[in-house]
Amino acid sequence: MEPATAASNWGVAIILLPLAGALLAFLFRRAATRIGIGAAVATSLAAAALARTVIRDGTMHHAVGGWGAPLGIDLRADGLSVLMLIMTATVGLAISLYAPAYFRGESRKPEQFWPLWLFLWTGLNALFLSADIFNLYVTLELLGLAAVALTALSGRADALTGAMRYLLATLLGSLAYLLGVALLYHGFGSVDIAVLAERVEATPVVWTALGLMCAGLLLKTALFPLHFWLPPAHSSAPVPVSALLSALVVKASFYILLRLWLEIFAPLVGDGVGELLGLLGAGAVLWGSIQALRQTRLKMLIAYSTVAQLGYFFLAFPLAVAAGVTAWSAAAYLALSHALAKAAMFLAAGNLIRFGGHDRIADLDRVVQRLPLTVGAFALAGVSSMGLPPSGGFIGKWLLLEAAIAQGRWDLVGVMFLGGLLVAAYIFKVLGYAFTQANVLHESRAVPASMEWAALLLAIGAILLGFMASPVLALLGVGDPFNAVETMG
Amino acid sequence: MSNKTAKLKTDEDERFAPFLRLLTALLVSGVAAGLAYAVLSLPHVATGLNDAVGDRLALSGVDHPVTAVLLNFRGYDTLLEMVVLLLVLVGVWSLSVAPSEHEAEAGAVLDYLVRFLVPLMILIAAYLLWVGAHAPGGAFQAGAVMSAAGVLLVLSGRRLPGSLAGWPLRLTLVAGVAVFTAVAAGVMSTGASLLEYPSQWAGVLILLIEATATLSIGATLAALFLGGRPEDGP
Amino acid sequence: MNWSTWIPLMVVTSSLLPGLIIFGLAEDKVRLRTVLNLVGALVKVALVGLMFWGVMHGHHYETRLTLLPDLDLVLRAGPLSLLFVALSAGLWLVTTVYAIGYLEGSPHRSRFFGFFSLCVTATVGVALAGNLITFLIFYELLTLATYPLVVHRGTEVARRAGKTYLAYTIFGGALLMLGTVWLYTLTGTLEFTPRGFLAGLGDEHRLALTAIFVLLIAGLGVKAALVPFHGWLPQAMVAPAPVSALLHAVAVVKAGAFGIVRVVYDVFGVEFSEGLGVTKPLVWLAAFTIIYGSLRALFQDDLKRRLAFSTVSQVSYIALGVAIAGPIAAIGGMVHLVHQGLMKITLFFCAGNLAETLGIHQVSEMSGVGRRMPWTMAAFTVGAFGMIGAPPIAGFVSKWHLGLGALDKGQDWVVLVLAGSSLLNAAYFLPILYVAWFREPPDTWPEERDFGQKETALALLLPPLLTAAMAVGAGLLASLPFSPLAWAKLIAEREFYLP
Amino acid sequence: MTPAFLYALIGSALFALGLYGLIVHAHLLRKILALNVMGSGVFLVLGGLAGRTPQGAPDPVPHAMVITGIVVAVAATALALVLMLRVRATTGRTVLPDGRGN
Repeated sequence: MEPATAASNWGVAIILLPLAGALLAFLFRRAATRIGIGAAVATSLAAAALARTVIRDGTMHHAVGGWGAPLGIDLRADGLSVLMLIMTATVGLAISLYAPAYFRGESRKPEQFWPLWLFLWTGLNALFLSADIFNLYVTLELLGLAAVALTALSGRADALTGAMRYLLATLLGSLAYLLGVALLYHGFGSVDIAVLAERVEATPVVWTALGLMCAGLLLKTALFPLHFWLPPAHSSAPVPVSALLSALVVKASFYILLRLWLEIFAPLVGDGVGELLGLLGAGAVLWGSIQALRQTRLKMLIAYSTVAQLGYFFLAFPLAVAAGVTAWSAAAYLALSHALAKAAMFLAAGNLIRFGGHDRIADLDRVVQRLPLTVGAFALAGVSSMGLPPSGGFIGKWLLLEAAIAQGRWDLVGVMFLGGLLVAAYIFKVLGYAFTQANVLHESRAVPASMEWAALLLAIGAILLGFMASPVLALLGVGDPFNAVETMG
Repeated sequence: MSNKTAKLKTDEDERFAPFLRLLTALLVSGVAAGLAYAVLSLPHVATGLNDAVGDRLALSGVDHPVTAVLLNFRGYDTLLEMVVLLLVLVGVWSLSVAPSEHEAEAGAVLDYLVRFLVPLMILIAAYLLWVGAHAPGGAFQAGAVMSAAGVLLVLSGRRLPGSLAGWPLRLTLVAGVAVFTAVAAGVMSTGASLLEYPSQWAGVLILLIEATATLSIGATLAALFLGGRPEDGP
Repeated sequence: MNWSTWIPLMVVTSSLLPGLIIFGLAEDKVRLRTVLNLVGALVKVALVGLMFWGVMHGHHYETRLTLLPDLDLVLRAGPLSLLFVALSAGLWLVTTVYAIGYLEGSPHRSRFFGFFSLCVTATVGVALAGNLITFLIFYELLTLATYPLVVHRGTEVARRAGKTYLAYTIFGGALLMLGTVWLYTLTGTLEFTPRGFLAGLGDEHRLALTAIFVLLIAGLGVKAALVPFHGWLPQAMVAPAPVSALLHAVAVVKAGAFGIVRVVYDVFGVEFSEGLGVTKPLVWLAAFTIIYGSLRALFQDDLKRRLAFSTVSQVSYIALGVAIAGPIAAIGGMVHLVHQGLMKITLFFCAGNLAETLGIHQVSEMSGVGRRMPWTMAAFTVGAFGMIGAPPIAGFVSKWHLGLGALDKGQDWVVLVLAGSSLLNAAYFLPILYVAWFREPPDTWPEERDFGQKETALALLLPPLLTAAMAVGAGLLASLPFSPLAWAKLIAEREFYLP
Repeated sequence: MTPAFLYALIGSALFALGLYGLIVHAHLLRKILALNVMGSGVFLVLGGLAGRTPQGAPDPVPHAMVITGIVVAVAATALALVLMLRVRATTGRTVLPDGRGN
């Protein structure tokens, strides 16, 4: 069949490297941490290499087994895939630097964490590369089950119930998605996205599949009002896991939704569904932010903040009708910025918990002086979340506002405006207490430098994204995932 | 329902109010009706990928179409699915420790039955594995039978000796995915795609993958049945 | 690409870099921190001086970095930028000296000076911004950099003041961003252009443009403390004195006022704004703020609060001068940007000295303080008379041009506002001066610190004396070249009004 | 009505029935069973409709997918059951706190 290109090799490598790492970490338990870090570094390098070749040579196609769709499974890496892979690698690497210190001294935890996390990473990379909706189902399950197992890792009651609720939700979502896959296959004889895109027509089968797949993926993405499982799971998991879940795992199902929408459903369904998704997104922004503001625990606040920030991505759906590229680029940029910022926030929260033994916001007690790097990380990540310049969040918000204003969608403009103010309110609520002396005395533990720096570097990354719009948007253009050509025509 | 009243009831009693049940029933009926409508709107005749599989079956290295799809055309799905199985085992092991041996001593009859059945089941597994190449069967069916043998052993109170419960067990569990991955990646060294078996080697490679997969799947399922990691070492 | 391309960026980084290094310094590295601060400030002043020379000789300084595909981050040194840059660079140097003296021995100085430097970085960025998005970026950065300074003391009062400060400024920033994006969707450019870049837009956009103007001015009005957006300013007084000086005289309120100048002259263009009918309401708003701030100042016993309300009033002179939309008034407004800075920073330095040396915070505690601290109070007196508008101090020059400009544009009533404001200024400053100079001092001061022979530490005394001297100088020597007035005239000629 | 459609309709019904059970029942074991019922429904739809080929021999691709799906479902169920046992061991109850999950 087609000759293997450099891009293909790197594409395969970023799936197999973390997989191999997971197997080795499981096999050689005592070396799990070292193997894990090695696999993380190798995977990140492979992701960078893939990005380089894709930028140079254009979209990567790889026919697994040499068969090609529709008989075989195709892997594909265009600009959007690569952006997601880079996001995963960046956050993944930071978390891999953070985790060793976090789990140090806890018996068995490293040997349990590393294989599961590397399996999760395998699932993420496989997912972002897949062009086959059934294969996407398998990756989704890989991802979901690894995430659940990681959530429950601490074994505490809140973590177990959080994980259980998460598992039920994620399985329900997968089944709904799979039923949609079944209907599409039997309707059009393929599970390859590109083949389906050519064949689908607006039949009842497509509508039903759209409903099932959307519902399933929205549940997994925790879009309001299907977010009920997210705060308990994300807030009770071990800190590196919380960061992974909020930064990466919810993005995966969003990514699938976006792909399906762009390539299969959007031309068929008209504006109504997009409007509905936008409405839910608006609800998420407002409801999530208000809930975040009401929290007294830092991890819960950050988890609800994820619910809110996810809403922004969905504001792109109604806007894409007339301003496709701008709106989708905005969503992708926001997703990327959110991944870095949210991971940084969770890691910072983990440092605060390690330091003070609690995450009560009102008792942060001048922690800015004692953990300046950590509070700095939280603050910088907060800046990006608020959409204040200079940061990735600002660029994303700018693009989204631009799309909304250009179309006169003042309702969405209003939501973004209010949402931004609410984020500022809850971020500065935390920072205000971090600067203020509290009435309580509490013991404090030293926080290892690697934990502080991992958080700070991620946050700085979120800020630097504010200056990288041109290369990132250029990357997003590779392979034209947002149908720019069609929109212009 | 407040916590106070909840405490007086058993877990099984916690149910929806009749009104909500009715509402749910209506909603779910709607889902069923929608699904039925969609299903019935499908064309009555569809070949799907039947012809495509038929055309390439000769190249796949096996004669049975389902096995060809599982191990060759869509072998990548199967690889990931075995990863899922292994991952779940790792997850289960991180959650709990296997309960120690049951006090209930296996009776003589069960013991005899086990001694008789287990070798037979292994034989059946081997047959299923072999027959998969041209008739229904294959690694999963064989693995399931293997695991049933393992479950029988567990039920009769047998456990792996400590010396085998460590890395030998882990190696067995990992072997299926490891061999599959190694073959998938190894064929790329000739410039082929991931999992693109050279056609003359396809049959052998698939058999190799299936054999190790059977072993690993059997071990994994049996280990899952135990519900926790074996107690070994610190 | 030659070196002059990078000078504007270097001006920004000359405080950014020291700031970032200072964050990493241990608390006890006093000398290194001081050196970094002063070197940064001196380098900045030198670079600004260089740009002054260059711009006089027709050189062009511009740094341009790509931000979005069609939008650049632009730093450009034009005459108007230089006016503000010079003010901030000069006053930063003075304030740094003052802050080093003021904070001696107090905790968390690395953090303080780090954010202090960031704050000036943002201000300089605001001044040099060559388009609206660059302006917005530094404007928001300013909000973020000043917050830690406002809550620096870590008390519950400080936390609440910080909350109020943010509630206003974040809201204002959001309005500004909204207006900016909206404008961009209409024009496709945000580049500051002399006499504006909107003239080409047709009549169908009048309503949208009016709304954008309101959004932008409201967003800027928050920092410029235009009524009703002024509420944060008096509350932010909990911050240490150098911060108050910075907030009031140099950075925050001036960034807002400067932004209003930019929007009216370089975005909308003054003729276009007039045609749109948006300048009149702005004149009214500014005039109202002037009177309102003065009235409120009358009733404050807390010295810093009185000064804060005085700022609310005085900064609106700038908006007033801009909104009158005539060349002479514009000169008055722009020159007041500098003059008010010099005078108000003097007053805050003096208030800080009183608090730091004698523990005086209330006007009622000031009786006879002139005898205890004659130099400080002399500087204070200069500042106060300048605010009132007494010649030959700088404030008079501003008011004179504002009045002339208003008459020139036929808005005679504005003169009454100016006169009324001066009377009110007198009404709240003269009693302070009377009490300080002519009342008997009490036996003990609230919290006296001993400085031996001197009335207070030298680092605290020299800055207000210097700025007071500059305020007098700017007034006396207004007709010389390079005076703020001469420069403001140059701006008006070169940029706003074609001869 | 061909057998293929009968299977698919029954599958649809099982999916809906499982969904009902998942929502209505609080006990975790019932929820897990309900998910399995749903899964069986999906597999019936996926596998059953493969029998619509004119030649009579069913389309092998969906069958392979069903096998993959079943293995995944088994794995998920195993994890769910162990998690349920841990929830019971730590909280003393086999329901989720605060209402009833889905």
